[in-house]
Amino acid sequence: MSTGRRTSQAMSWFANRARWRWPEIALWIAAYALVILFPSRALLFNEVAILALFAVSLDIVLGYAGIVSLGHGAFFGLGAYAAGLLAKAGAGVAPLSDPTLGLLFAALVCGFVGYITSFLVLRGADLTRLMVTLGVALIFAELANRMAWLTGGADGLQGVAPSKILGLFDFDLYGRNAYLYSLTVLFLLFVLARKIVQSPYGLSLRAIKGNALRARAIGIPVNRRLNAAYTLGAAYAGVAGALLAQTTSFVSLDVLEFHRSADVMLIVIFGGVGTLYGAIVGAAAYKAMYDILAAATPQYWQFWLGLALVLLVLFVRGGILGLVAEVRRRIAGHGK
Amino acid sequence: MLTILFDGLAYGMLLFVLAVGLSITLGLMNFINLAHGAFAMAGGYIAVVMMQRFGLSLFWGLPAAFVICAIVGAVLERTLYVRLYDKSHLEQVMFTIGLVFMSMAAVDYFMGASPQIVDVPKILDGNLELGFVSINKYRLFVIVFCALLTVVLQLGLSKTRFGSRLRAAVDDARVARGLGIDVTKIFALTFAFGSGLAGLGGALGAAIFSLDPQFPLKFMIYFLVVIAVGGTSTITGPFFASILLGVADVAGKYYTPEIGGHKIEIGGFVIYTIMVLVLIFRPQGLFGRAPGK
Amino acid sequence: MTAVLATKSLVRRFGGLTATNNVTFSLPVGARHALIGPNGAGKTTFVNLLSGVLAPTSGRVILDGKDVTAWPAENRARAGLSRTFQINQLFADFTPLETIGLALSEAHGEGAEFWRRVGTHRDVVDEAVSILERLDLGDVMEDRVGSLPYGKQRLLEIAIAVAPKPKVLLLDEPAAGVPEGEREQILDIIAALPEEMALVLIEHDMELVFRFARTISVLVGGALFVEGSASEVARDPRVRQVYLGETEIDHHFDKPGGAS
Amino acid sequence: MFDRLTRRQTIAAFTLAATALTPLAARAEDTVKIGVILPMTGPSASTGREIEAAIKLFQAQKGDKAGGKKVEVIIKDDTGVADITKRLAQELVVNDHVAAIAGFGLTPLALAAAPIATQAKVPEIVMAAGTAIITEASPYIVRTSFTLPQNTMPIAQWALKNGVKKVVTLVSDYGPGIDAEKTFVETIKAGGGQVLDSLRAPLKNPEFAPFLQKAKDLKPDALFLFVPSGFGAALMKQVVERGFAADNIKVIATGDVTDDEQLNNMGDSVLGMITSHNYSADHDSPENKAYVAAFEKANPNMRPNFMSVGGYDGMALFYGALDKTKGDTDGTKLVDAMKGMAWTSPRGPISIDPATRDVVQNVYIRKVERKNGQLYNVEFETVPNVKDPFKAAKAGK
Repeated sequence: MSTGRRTSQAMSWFANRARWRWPEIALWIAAYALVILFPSRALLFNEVAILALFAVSLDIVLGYAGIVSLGHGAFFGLGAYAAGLLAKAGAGVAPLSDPTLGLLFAALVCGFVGYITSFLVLRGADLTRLMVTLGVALIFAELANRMAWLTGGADGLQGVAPSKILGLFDFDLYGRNAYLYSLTVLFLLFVLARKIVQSPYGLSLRAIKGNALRARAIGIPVNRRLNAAYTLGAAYAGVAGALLAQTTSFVSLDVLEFHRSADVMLIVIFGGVGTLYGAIVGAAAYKAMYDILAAATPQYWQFWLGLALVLLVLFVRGGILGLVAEVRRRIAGHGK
Repeated sequence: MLTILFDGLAYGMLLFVLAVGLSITLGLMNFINLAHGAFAMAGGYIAVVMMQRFGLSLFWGLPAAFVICAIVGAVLERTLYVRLYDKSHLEQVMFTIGLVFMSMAAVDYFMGASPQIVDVPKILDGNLELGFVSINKYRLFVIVFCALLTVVLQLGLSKTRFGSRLRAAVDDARVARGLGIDVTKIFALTFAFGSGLAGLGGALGAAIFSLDPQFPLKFMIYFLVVIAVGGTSTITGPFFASILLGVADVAGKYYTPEIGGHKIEIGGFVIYTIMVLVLIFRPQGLFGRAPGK
Repeated sequence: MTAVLATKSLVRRFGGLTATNNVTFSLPVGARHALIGPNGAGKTTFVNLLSGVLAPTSGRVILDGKDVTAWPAENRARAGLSRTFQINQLFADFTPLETIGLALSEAHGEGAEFWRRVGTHRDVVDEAVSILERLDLGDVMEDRVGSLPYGKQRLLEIAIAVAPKPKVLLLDEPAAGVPEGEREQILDIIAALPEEMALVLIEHDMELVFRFARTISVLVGGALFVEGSASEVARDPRVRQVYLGETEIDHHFDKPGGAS
Repeated sequence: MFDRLTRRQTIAAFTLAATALTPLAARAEDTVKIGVILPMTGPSASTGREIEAAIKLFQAQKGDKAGGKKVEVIIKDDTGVADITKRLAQELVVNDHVAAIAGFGLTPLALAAAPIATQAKVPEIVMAAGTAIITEASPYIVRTSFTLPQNTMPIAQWALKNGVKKVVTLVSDYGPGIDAEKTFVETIKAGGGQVLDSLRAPLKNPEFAPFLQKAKDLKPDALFLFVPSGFGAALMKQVVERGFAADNIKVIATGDVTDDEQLNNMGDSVLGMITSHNYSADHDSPENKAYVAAFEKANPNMRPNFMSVGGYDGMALFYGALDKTKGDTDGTKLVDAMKGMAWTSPRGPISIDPATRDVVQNVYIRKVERKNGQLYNVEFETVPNVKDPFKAAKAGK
């Protein structure tokens, strides 16, 4: 084979890898269709969309940069407060209170704080990172509690009333516009994340996670790349938090609580690490499971959730997406 | 001042007994067992049941908590945990969190959601007045008991054959295997023992804190802090880390420095700040060894 | 001759053990140098000190006239120092194409570009493909690295180090573990590397050493024991002393000048 | 096969799926729903269980008809999270078409739901949360539980009357705790007393020892305590351990600390402790005797506490309002009907202040005593018809 032909072949191989596949397209169409199919559950879907964005943000940090974070909720909470405070400060002032500006503001604040803290986090191995992220998040939570004059403390931040989205769409009681808004933000940021993980930069992140020794040996500035990934993840988490603040027009201390960080980590592992879609599928499955279980047994739903986690680890590799891949392999095997 | 030190010491000692099993198993098998707190909770509830249903004092509850938790630990290790050693840390986290959820719901189902109290045995009730300081008898008991336990543990590790094998296995499991040490067996025994200690700690602690189904989650963070600060290669590391954190936590809540006339309540920050600082300057923990070649 | 890589009194201790003992060493442009020594002589430690995987206890490393002692591995790599590892260090989930593409984009300073897809620069892909073909990896360029046969993985280990066109290439036992039939291929590939690239080969296999090296350093107990041209070293009685009893080596010492 | 379907077929399939899966919008005209959002799991789960039991008891006793309509109760777990609470409230309103939302174990959760009540014009009946400001968050909020200032002021006044000059306060560091602290401190200062220090312990803190030690070291005449329902046992355990009695320090609290549900677990060491509160299971009235007997019969191993009466009276309020509107579920009419309503609850006579929509009730000073082998808060003084002092002070300005 001539080199020229092989180059073309290689280029189309790269192009093919990045192509949108039909299950992806179907997933997004289905996500938008949900609001028509089940209009009454729009509020739940809104929560799923926000959680999915939060999970995507952690997947960037955990699945691509390989940084085990048990304190990612810090950025979610920070974003929620940033957007909440901006909406409060700019209440009524048209451009200031626009939700999209709130998202941008949250992303900037969280990206900045994420960048600063990334230097602390990148020291040490898995357990150390786990604990530093956790410690930073707990300190944030305590700060928010102490700074009651700003955050409203334990009573929560009242009077967060973002104006119409882009001056056009109001947040209705049914949560339909809220869902469409969150979903659109999720979609746009997802497309961006998808693009980033398929870029040379994204490839270098995968390389660092795969083998940091080799990555350094070919000249990849490992820490700088990881700083950037952590910053990006923090900004994404901030946007997710901002969406929550805006669509519920309320921020309370529990946005910074430990369980947010733990839940989102479970969701990412649950869905499948380092796939981006795993984060989305995981968030949807987790919420759906919770919704069904909590309705069936409001007191003991945790038991069944725990059982699901245990079984998934015991019998499946790579979370839900791993399960899907396994099933597809089996089916393909039978077909032959 | 002395009382604060005393309280912190009791608190730290308790943390140590609760966390030491987790520290050893983590160092030995590189296995993250977040469900460790569930064993502590089980120990506490065993003491509660023995007291409420059978009228037995805490002196019976302590050994019972240890033995039952150790047995349960051994069974779970052989049947469930053993299948996870080759899985990633993330999967271990997910699995053990799953166990925590299940244990919490199960305790809620059998024992109810409201906090349970373990009564202190009569002779340990009340305070010892030493003139200049008054000391709570039960906390004194906790300190003495845990100190003895630590000495026994340390002796067991340094003087017995099992101890030297365990140390070798923690040092480098691969080399130890090469030397013909049955690491799997050592791990199973250590796991059972560590679970037993957690149960014991849970029963001891139940008489100071109250006990409810949230226990494993509430204390999980404390355990992890102890291990992160103390390192996983020794038992003295977690020991001093526990004492440090216990005293710092208590003192941080007692003292509220004033800055510019405003009281700054530092209680909620102290141990996390200590942990983050320690880890920034010594990522392997205050007492852990630097990862060398 | 200017030195492209040099060390000055390099020392590295692990606890009480001195793994590298006061090594002063210099490598000219285009060198074909072999680093030999008995097991435990500190060869790999020395390579790790050169490449920045380990930091020295004292002494200096000079790369292309710059003091790089305090530089991390990645900076040295970007300054033109490349290496292979004794045990393959590859990205198991990548394809060879991605692996080399990544090494090239990093070498071109495009590694941080996040706004475009991988594989859109035709010249880079073309370069990657030709490197892969040169190392006989063209047919497997779209396979998963982790599932390649060992020989192919070994070739990729060399390809990834060669791709950025380094000034200095450290080859840590490149043929280790490769079946007899495939060793020749590796040797040929090394022989065909550009003349201006300075090569350091760390090897046990004396046949390989004498076929390849023009100059040789012998490391014993972490210290530089003997240094010189291949034939000088081969004739040096002290070297024979160190290697006494290793018949295979004796055999080569009797027939010096095996280097091509 | 998918691409072989015609477009019309596809649309038909979707529509079918949509109709099949949309929750039945069966708005049977003769059914009225009330959505109750409670902490059923987590640290405040006992609150949720008490209220749930009380609601079930209420329906078992009074039937499920009010204002000529069938009343259906839907219970949801808030998981202690504000945004979940808000979503549940929103879903109850838009999907289940509830006539009222109720429950709310924690202040931030009650506040999170407030905008929904306002926007949808649906009454929000607060059955548990006790921060004073809650009722101001929406004109549709009506409270049947209590407010912290309401329960705290009488104990502060009692302390002043009983020779307490110097006090230290120790409260949980969140809304209700700070309310209690503020009220107690202000009342003591107004009465000429001295506040040596005000300590706040983190809500989720298992270790009270340092705070208690500090309180002890300050040597006050009395230590005032507040922790929410469910945390009292742990606190009292450590209080007893510190030995305040030996230093002649009176330990006083709101009744949240000596919560009826946990009181028996606390042991004899709390005997004689003085608290003030709106409800005791020992309250001496025929209504309460019947209530306690029926509650304990329906829920063995449980004793009704102040949370349960909040739930019980919440239901009474809803039934009463429905009767008044003759089954009209218009939110504004319901709230108007609730304003000024007065009835005799197991806790004694209570009413809804028409101006603030907050509960007006007797607050009792009680002492822990042993009765029939069990520990009870025995009432020995009554402060009648206490309004929330916080809002009363505002109105007075």
